[in-house]
Amino acid sequence: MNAHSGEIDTFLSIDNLTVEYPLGGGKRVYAVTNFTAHVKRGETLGLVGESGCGKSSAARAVMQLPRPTGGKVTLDGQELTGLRGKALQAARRRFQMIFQDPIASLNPRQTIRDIVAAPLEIAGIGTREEQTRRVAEMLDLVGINSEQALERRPHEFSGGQCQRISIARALILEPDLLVCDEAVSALDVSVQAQVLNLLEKLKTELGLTMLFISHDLAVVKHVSDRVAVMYLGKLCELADAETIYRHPVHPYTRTLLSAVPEPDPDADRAVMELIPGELPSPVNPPSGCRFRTRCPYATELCAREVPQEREIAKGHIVACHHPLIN
Amino acid sequence: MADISQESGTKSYAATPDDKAAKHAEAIAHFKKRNKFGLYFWIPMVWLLFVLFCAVFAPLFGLPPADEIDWMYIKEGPNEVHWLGTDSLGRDMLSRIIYGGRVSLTVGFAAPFIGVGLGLILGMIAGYYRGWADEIIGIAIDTWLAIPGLVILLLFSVVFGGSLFMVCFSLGLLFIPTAARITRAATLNYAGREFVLAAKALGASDFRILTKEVFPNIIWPLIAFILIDIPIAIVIEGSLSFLGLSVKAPTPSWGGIIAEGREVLSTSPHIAMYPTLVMFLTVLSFNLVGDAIRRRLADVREGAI
Amino acid sequence: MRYLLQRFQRLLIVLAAVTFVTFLLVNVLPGDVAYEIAGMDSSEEEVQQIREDLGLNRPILVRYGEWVGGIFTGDWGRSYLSDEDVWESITDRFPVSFELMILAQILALTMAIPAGIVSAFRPNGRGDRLIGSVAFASVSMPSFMTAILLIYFFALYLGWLPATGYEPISSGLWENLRPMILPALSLALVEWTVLMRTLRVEMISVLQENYIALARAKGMPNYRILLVHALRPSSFSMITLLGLQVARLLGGTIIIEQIFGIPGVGRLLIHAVYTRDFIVIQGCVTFFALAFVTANFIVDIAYAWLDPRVRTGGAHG
Amino acid sequence: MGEIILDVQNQRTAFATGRGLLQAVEGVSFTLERGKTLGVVGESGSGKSVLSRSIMRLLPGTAITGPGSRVLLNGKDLTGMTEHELRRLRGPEVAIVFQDPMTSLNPVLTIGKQIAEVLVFHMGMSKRAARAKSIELLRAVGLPQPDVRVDQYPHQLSGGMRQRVAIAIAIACEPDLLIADEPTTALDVTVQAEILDLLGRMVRERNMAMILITHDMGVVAGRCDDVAVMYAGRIVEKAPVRELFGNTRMPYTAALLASIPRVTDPPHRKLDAIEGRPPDLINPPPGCPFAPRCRFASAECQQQVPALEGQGAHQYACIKPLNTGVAA
Repeated sequence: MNAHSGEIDTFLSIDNLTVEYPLGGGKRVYAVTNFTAHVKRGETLGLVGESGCGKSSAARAVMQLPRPTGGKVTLDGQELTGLRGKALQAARRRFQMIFQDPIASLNPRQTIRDIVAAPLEIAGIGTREEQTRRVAEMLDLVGINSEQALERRPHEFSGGQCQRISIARALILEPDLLVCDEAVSALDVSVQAQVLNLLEKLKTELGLTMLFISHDLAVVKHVSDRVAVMYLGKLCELADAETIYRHPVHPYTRTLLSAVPEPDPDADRAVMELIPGELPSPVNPPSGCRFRTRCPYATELCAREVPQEREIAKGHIVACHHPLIN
Repeated sequence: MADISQESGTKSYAATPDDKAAKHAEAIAHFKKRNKFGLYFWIPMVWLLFVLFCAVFAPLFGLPPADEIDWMYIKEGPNEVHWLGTDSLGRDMLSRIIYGGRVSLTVGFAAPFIGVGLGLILGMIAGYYRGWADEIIGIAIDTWLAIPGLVILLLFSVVFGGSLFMVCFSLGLLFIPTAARITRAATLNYAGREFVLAAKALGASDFRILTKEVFPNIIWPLIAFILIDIPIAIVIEGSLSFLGLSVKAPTPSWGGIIAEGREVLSTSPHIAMYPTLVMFLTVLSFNLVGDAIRRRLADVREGAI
Repeated sequence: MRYLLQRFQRLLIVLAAVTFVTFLLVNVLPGDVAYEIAGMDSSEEEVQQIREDLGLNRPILVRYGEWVGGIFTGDWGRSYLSDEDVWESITDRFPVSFELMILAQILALTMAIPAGIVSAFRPNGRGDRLIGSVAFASVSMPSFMTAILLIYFFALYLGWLPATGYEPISSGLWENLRPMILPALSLALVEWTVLMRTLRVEMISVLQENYIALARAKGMPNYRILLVHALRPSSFSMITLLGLQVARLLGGTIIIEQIFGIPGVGRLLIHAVYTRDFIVIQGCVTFFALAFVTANFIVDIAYAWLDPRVRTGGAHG
Repeated sequence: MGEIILDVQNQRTAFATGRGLLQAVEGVSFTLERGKTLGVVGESGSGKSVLSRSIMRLLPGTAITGPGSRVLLNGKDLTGMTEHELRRLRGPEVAIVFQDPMTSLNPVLTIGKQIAEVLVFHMGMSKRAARAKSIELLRAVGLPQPDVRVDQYPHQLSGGMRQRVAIAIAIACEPDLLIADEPTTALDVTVQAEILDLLGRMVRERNMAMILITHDMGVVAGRCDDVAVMYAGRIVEKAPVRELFGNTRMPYTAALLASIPRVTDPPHRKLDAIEGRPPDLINPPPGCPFAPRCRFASAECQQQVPALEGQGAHQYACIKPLNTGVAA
């Protein structure tokens, strides 16, 4: 908490975010535990980790879909976690989301016009003609030929185009915050590059603040100003993109980076070895440091005490008892 | 598609461009033909239209009334006065079968709509809201299922009596559990889709999500379900009237005529056999037509996703 | 284990709900048994007196509580008309209905499983289309219709089997089975199509699973793929259906027992319905629900046995 | 030259669809030697998975194999074989590992049974011997506690562990050719590295040949001897791995490499995306399939489909190759 030195111009602040799902029988899934991160206006925060690390749960909790179990989410001074009913629905136009599956993101039974116009309809903005005009503008902005697209249905478009349409829908109300949950993971590389470039372009043009969730470290580095690494619901390390990729200090970050398959035959392929074994269940996370069961540096201390988040350099936060500082 | 044995690669498309084009056309034609409406659709359809026509315009045919007793002909086989013969009371079989068709068809169309309509609402609520609403509806459905359908109908007919409306309504109730289950499963499936999340993220109301996002997607399996239910409703009404617990006598109904015919099966089999044949053909036709339409719907849906 | 416990809880709730709904239907709504007993030309006082005697004047919840309490102690009441003990008359007749249902279900399964496998093996192939046509014809015939046709052909025309009647098992196994064949077949000829179609649909989708592709890639022969790899995962819906079908079979026995003159619970119920003997109706419905709930609990156990994911608490955990 | 295990000649596979014939694999030829690994890279719809199933002869009923297609496995032509003959080869001569370990193991059979049945059926082992051998195989693929795991069901294992089981099944009968079809796509990066290492070790230890199919250039870069790049059903470039990455000739390969985000890049670098989308395989454009998206394309490119040609081991299907000034 104090590790995240209070930035004056924080736009989105996520404080002690906790997400738990009841399982029945008194058990619960500890999806996210005490996650804290602050994002400045116009900044992109990347959130990486492997499956089950809680990054998507965190994203949904920021969206209040559903509301988190604990913690605070504040957007531009307005505490979203405190809003209810109509107030929350009204506030929703300021933060929008793009999902992983481009096809499933669009209702197969509606036309592209209706899909992209839905935010305007819900917010009750404009006449039907005005809405259509606005939809056409948005489609052109995301690189979809609006003349041909308006009356078609999603199945007539490729995955990449569907994702562009999703982006148009998310941005039509001019939100301040865009949350991208694995937004390019289902796309082929060549199309993925198109969509990433589009997101970067729109971010600059519209002054968006972004929360970008992905399992792909290379993709995250491409769009993010700062990157947070999560493991089993907890933050491991947070720093600006350049630093975290060049000088990772958390053993998990280092392992993750060493495992990325580089498209270069001469790249170093030695992966920092983990202790073999299964990823522990988020129903029953290990005591102390959650990574300790697979960490080659783990000691008895790691089992006993939860590592506190420490700022080891300006803006470089790590939660580890034995960070790899040379 | 799921053929697990055709892998030896014996099929091959021919080498010359002409042959190739021909094979090509053949393959596509085969694919398109798959679910076209063929004779299995049109022949039963013609029969159904014929039965429907007879039932609707029955009073215009100048038939003897269904409860008029002809003392000259009792338990007679087909003859020039009574084309399908008479029953053991000397009533005209043709007239009885046609008027009986009115009951069967009314129930056949009305009951599934009542049941699916109510089931749709319950299923959507259970599938979308989950939690205690789901739990309560689930228990209600399980309870309903635990009593045999015919027993429910018997109870209703004892308690409420046998008007046509009550028969339609109580039969409709029998379709609620399955309709609700189908709707619930489909709603669950779509409620987790990302386009529904996107709508929630936009602040859409639950009503809007259910009507605009979910409903258009789940209506097709339900239409298919109604198609299956029509013949089932006719069959159940037949069973009920066979037991004498559907519409009150002397209003004729197919099941009732068959029950009367059973008593004299060894001496005058025609009394049981004609309505049996008509009912069988009608139910079979509904099944065949329904199946053909369902396949077409499935095709349309596949093409749309 | 927790899964079974949860199911058991649910079934108890259902049972309670069934008894309550039945009781309400029979007791709150018009059509008073007192009038029935008193007969057409009785005076209002006589009816009142009968009500008093039967305890029908007391509040509904009290009567319900009393009746439910009786269920547990074996006191299901006495028939208003014949004064027979309801529990005894049901348990006397149930074995007959039970035999009929079991026979019908065995016949239905022996038809449905091979037919379903053949159909799913080559969808739209010749075998599938043939089986599909037979199924269509079969499902288009209500059981009473099938029964009449079977009686006409096998009993009246060929004279091979008796048209009606029942022989207790004490007169010999074959003597007992002979009159049961046509009734069981009448029920089975309707039920098998539903089972067959359910198995077919599920098996077609299972045959498209990756693990079937892997089994083929392992060089396994077709019979092994169908019977060892595909049948078990394909049969879950069918098993569930077997449980649900108990309700339909119970309903079916009502008609079939009536047609074939078999002294089972179905016939007891229909007789009670004709005579408005409400306490017997109530008892029969409760008994049916009990049978249904028990059957479904057995299905749940079978499910756990068939699907290791349920057994080890993986999927529903 | 080593012993040739697989010789694919002019493989063509098409599917009948409602709109017409979809040409999924069109004229693919290559050979593979014992002990070598061939990486096949392509985006979705490039035909790489259909190719693997064409080699295995595991195509669905709607598939049509073109005339002149031949697949020779250890010199035996699979094309004309009956189902029964093919069955004898699957397992002992060719085996496959599928993409999704969550769905490629049978949920109702123990993993021991799923391995043992191959041994019983193909090697004629007794059930007892097959079980012992299964445990040994599970140990070989690095599954902890193999004697416990052998009686467990797939859902009790994690994704990475299941993929190890799938590999154990594949190598059970010592096949000569192992096809790994996107074996790590469904797995996390750290697990991916382990599984790829395992596959590589198996190929070396057992002296198999392997086809590694993937969409990820990063996966083939470190783990293959040769790489074939597929686009629209064809191989458009094929070369030894260093040659392919270091001396790319086909503009598509170059564009694909350029569009990949890399961890070594600085943040916010604009990616060189390939505009447009892959061609419709039911009505493919005339000429080079990549021409409509290729920045070097000219009118010539759209006239004829270029053949896969080149000097020595480096082949490409392009009439205006890149880097021609540089010696190969």
